[in-house]
Amino acid sequence: MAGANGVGKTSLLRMVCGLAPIDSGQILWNDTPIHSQSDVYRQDLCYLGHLNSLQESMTVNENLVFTAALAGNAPEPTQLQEVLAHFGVRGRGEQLVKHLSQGQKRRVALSRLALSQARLWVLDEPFVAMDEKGVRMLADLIASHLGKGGLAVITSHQQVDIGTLAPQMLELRT
Amino acid sequence: MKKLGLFGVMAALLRREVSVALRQKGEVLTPLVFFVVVASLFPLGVGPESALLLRMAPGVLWVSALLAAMLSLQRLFATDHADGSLEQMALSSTPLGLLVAAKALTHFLLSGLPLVLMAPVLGLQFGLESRSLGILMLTLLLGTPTLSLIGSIGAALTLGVRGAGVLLSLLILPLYIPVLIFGAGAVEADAAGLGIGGHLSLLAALFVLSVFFAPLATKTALRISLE
Amino acid sequence: MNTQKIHWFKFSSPQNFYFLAGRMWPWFAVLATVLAAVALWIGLVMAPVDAQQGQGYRIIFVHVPAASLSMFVYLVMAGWAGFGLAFNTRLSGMMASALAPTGAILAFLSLATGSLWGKPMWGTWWVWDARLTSSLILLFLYLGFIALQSSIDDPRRADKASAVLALVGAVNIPIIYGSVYWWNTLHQGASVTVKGASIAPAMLWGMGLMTAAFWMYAITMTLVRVRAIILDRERHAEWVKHAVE
Amino acid sequence: MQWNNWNEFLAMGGYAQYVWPAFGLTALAVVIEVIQVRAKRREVLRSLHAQFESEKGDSQ
Repeated sequence: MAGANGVGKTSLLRMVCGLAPIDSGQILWNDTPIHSQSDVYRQDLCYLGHLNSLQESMTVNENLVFTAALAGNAPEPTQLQEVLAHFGVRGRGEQLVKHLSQGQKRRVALSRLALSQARLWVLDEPFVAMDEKGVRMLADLIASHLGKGGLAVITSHQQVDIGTLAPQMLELRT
Repeated sequence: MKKLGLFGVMAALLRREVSVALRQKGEVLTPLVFFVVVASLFPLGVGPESALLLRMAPGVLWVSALLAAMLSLQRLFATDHADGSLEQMALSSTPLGLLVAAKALTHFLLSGLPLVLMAPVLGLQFGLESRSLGILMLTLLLGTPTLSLIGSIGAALTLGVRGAGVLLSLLILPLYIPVLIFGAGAVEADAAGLGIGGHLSLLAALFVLSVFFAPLATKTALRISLE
Repeated sequence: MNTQKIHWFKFSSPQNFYFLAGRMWPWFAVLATVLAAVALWIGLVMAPVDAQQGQGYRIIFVHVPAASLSMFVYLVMAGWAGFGLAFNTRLSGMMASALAPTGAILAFLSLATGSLWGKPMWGTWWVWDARLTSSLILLFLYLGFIALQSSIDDPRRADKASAVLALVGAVNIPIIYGSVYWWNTLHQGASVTVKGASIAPAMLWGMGLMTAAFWMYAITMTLVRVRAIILDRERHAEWVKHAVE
Repeated sequence: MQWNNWNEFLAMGGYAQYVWPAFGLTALAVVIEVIQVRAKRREVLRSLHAQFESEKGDSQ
């Protein structure tokens, strides 16, 4: 999903998640409106917004364990290590989030995707603040999620990187 | 990957809140210090006459505890709102009402319980006897969870709002009145030689009511703030 | 049945209600004026003197209507608020916020006149009597509602948040009142009850008509205020342009 | 009719200083609320006219 800043990409994503109210129309998941099956829908959903959703005075591992717990999962320590290593923040598990750089925080936030078992990923500007290596890695992760039959709704104002990945492009204009 | 039940999720939230609070000790200590300071101001304001202080003690200690517990309410959801964790909780497959109840429980554990433990020390300053001290602790123990539950509604309503702190107190202090009346009343009634069974069961009834209704209202208010 | 339904939903749109309220409020204003004039005549001139309280009792002709209506307006407000939350209708929130200032003024009047009545009867301006105390708390609840409403910029969000508050308040009012009455009896409060062994019919008439006048007044104020709110909120709708010009 | 003359009516059996403020305060509250409501309507109308003027300017 592409479009200039302020065109309403984030609002649309929040509607897709069921956070923002819809004035008209409806959003279906498995042919049922999401508002009538919100518990089921939320099990299938993993949302990553502009904010990293990381509690600053907790360690990276504690944060990952907590967000996984919200989805009802309890990841093993070895799993956490693997995921962090994959996202280029190897060995940072016991560090407090507030001691990480912005780029590292974003990577930790994105590493939640690898722990999630949700079918639908809703990602708001995931490529922002990532270097070239990070972008490629994230693109690979999304591609493999799609390959496994998953679904991803992604916004980006950088058309280039998303174009190679997306089977469907949607451009929002005012 | 292992799966967690509802209680597993709530326990994870509880563990998170407690570990954060223990790392930021100010969050637990500030309300406690506030409690001590406010309660100590009263004798300075009304004079050291011990009979008067003794009569005022239950009310003064209850009001101070109530204000102290309110002090930390504003932060109940504010940090999670700012860093986006609140959105994740709202999108969790665990019912938001349960998560909110767990949040209120942590507020009680971190703000209410320390006040309960501190109250007898302050009660001694006012010359309360050990029996009254015990009843004061008991009523605070029964009442502060209700304060946390009702307070969470106010915290959710004022999330991200201008002047949230003052507004929060304006919204929830009137709702605290019944708890205050029965809580402070029990100590007074016992000192006057009357039974306190009625007070305690009414406090318990208020707690049960707020356990059922407050998370529902808080949950609705949070979803509104997140829109 | 079906036609009735359509009829009601037609008026629940802000646009239709704006015109409906515009046609209705003058009638309520006239009714309020006439009723108030008659009630004042009966209450101040016709009604006999009270045996215990002398002529001072005449304060209750404004106190009782203000007190009862301030309470009732809160419940109506909570009703609109709950309706708005449940069915997501825009008009409900506007009605709730139009009712709040009138309710707050009535609660204040109930306090002030109660205190003016209390001075000659009890000898002090303020007694922690159950009725006065609960009027005070009701005023706090109104002020909280208005404060919350005005501190949220987005009107839709403000409506919803204050609706939750109004509902929580409405659930709590019986508990608060109950506890205040209980507290008052425990402390043997100075509450003076009007032991009306035989209330003169003129007294009842005066009070009843004045209550009716207050009702009409509150309805008038709410209708006029909601019209202003509707125009303000719907300022980008096409019909507003035609309505104003 | 309970009163013989105006002075008696105004004295309210010695309760004048309580009865008349109670009624006067009520009347005052009504007047203030009416003024406030009308001011609100006028303010909304003024801001609407300002908005329409600026919209006219935009479309030209």
